[in-house]
Amino acid sequence: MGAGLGSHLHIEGDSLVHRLPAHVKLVALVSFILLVVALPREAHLARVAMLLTALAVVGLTRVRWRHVLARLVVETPFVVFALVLPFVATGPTREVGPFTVSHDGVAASIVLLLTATTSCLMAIAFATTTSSRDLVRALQHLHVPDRLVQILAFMVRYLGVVGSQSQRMKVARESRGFAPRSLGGWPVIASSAGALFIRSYERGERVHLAMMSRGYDGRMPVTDPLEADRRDWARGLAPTVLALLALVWVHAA
Amino acid sequence: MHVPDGFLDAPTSMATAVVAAAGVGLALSRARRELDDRTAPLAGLVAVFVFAAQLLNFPVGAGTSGHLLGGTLAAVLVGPWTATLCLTVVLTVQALLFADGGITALGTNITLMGLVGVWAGWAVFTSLRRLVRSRGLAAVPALAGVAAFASVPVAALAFTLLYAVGGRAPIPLGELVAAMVGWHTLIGLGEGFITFLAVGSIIATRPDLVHGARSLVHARALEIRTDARA
Amino acid sequence: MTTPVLDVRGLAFAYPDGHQALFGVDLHVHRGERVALLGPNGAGKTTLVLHLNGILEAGAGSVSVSGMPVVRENHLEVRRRVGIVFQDPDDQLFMPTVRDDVAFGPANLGLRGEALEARIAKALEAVAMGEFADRAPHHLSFGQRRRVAIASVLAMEPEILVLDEPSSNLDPTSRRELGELIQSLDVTVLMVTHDLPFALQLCERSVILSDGVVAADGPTRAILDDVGLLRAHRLELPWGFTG
Amino acid sequence: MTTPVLDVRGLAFAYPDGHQALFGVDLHVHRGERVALLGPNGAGKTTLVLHLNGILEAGAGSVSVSGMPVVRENHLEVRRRVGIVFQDPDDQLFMPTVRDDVAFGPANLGLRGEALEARIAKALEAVAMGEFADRAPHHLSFGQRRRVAIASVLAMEPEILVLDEPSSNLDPTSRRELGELIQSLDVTVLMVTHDLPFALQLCERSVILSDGVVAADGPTRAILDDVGLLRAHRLELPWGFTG
Repeated sequence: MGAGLGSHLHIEGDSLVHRLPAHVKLVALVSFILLVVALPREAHLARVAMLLTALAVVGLTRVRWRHVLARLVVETPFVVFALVLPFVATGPTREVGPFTVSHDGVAASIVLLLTATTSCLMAIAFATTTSSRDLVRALQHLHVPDRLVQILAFMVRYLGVVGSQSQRMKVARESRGFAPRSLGGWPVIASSAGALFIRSYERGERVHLAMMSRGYDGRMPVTDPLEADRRDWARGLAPTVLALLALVWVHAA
Repeated sequence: MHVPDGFLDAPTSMATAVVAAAGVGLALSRARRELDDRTAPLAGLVAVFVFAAQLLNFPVGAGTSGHLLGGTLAAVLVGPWTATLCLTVVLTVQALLFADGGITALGTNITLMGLVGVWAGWAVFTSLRRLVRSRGLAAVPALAGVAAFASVPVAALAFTLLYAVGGRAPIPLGELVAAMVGWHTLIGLGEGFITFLAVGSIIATRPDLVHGARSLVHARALEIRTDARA
Repeated sequence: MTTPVLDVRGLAFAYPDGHQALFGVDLHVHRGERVALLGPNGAGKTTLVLHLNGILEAGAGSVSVSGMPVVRENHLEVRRRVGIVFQDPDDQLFMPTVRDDVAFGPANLGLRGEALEARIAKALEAVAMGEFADRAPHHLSFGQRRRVAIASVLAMEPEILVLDEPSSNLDPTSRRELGELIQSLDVTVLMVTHDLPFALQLCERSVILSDGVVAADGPTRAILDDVGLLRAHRLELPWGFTG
Repeated sequence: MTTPVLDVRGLAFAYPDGHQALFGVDLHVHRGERVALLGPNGAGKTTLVLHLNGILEAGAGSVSVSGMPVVRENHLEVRRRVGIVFQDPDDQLFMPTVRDDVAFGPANLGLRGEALEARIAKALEAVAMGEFADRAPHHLSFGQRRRVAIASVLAMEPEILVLDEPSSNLDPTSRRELGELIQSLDVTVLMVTHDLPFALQLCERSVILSDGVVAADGPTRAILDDVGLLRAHRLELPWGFTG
């Protein structure tokens, strides 16, 4: 049967980006995007430069572009919003061909498209090169509250298990002639959701029993801490430095 | 409703991040009371459930379909604090592993869905329960449904307010409110109905798993048998 | 010769991730037969089963049910004719009561009112679970849930009943009772299993699926006696079995 | 007589919902024994197992492990001494890699560094899964996952290994290999099962738990030969078994 949810997010590889320690990547990702978001509104050129930086990082991962494009689909609703924005925003207007568009709307639209795409690309570069195990270790390393890290670890671990359960339930429904085409299907969907909740909850209880049986006391043991040297940090933070330079340059200009 | 990076300006993103951090911090200490030391595995699996439930598409008509947001559903099932944690983790995973929702917008998304969505639904649910004064289980699914319905336009309203404060382009606010709240009232109908049915189906089988319906269970004296056949 | 109930020809299939599970499967099941589909884990048994009612679409080759090709236009009718009972009854039972679960299939076929009630009663009767109609499936024992899962498929009055690992996880008495139940049903059966004694007890004919192709097809007794054949496909009779 | 590894006396227990599952259980297991705990579904087997390491607290009676009473203050030590392998490996393997899962128990006991690595290597070696250390559990077959689950418990070097339905859902070859694995381990074993041939093959002694009390305790062969006893507790040897 299919591999279930979440298993194609991380793609094995041995690129420069793959080899960077996960906490370095996470710090780099967040700091880079913070700086990009902090760029002033008119700094379109700097934004294009940041988009190119993100594209370069994605290129370095050596992940196939087809895969990256498929993942970019999540951005669609906001691309639509960005395309509508020039027509609904207020303020001074100007003529572009047959259309009357808002000056501010066009600017905001460009900002949104460039920023969201840059950030999506960087996040994809992170997600495809970082295993869920390393993500959990990185969050642990960066002192995110332990309980939150644990919840996230369980979620990532059981996404596939519960996902394939949900998938098997769907197959079993369809095998008995169910096709979700109308409002009449709602009670069936809701009953399935209810059954899925009960199964998820009961699994949670069993997992907890199994953990207690092996001496779990509410804290996750750290057995394999992450390590990074200066070179890792230098490589990882290169895009962040570029973003910082862009920000300084824009303000100086 | 997942806000991407660059949608709101930096100060607004920062402010919502602070709000989210405070809310999640509080939830971390309070969730223990709802699930004791089982918090981590159970909340993790409830987070998986919320994620999976968001994948269950239900037909809305005219060829389109909607999906659950799940904030109120989670609050009624596992309690609002745990629900906040679950939504926080779901949104974090979506941002970091699925590039769905921005990373600097994570605070905004947690505030909108994990705090406003969950707590608006929970507040409506508890006040309705007090109003109805029902002690039985029968009313719980309906109250949960109404609460889930109400939570969606409330979250949409909060979204509009944030946009008014930190949006990058001026949009006539009245029209934005009307469009967002109007559209989300429709989505809320679906959310409410599915929540009503889902909570109902869980109460029919395992009422003890519904946090919003905890009822007293009586302890009995143990019996000792000396024979295999009672 | 009559039209086979199940006619699989040259069926090949690869999952979207590129993993090919079936490499040209031929399988014919005639009315009234009980056939065991044997094979080790990962042999493609479940993949094959999901082709029988069009959940998966053949990459090459074809599947027909009583002469009707399994293609999208025929899905509803094919799914009525081929009743699949999945391995884990919890995947199949999701309604608040046993009655609702058994009603689900026939209701999807459009049955209502008395006709529906009659179907439910008959199906629950067949698996001896009539008195449990108003119980929640969740509160039944595992063996009872499996019986209800079978009833939920029988209620569609299928021409062929496909059972995926029906004896798994059952305690010995439930397993025997299930065997008696399957023998009592007046329906063509295809049973996927690695419980070889169970196959021998219930099915006159067995097919070994291995690495996505049919590796053997013949009387169950002859197949189980061929130790070399079994071993070549990671199959073996359990210790102490001399049936 | 030496102190038994496992000493259960007059154990009774009711769940918070009022359902009473155990009604006074007495059970003693000595070092080096392999004991099968038999009984139909719902007999209270799993409830009993959860008392052995203090997951559930006795309502009446007591449990001791090598003389140490199972009470809250001793939980960590008791959980080291009693290693429970649950039925569904997916409940037990919750970490992202096989290595992390096997490390989890010993790490909770405070092991780090080389001592931890050595434990992991030894446990994976014992179940012949050494080469899979860096794999994700969900990429393994069901039989492999069960072996890893056993390794994750062996890594705590328990004094008694408790296996809940170890042969369930395994194909015949995996089942035989698991039997050989259990026989190769140098550890006291309590095996909960309804697979009677498996019990006969691996355990010299069997205990029947039925309706929350011990209904029989003796040599496995003698118990399995007593058809009346088996039948009274919904147990029976499978068709064709003459081991």
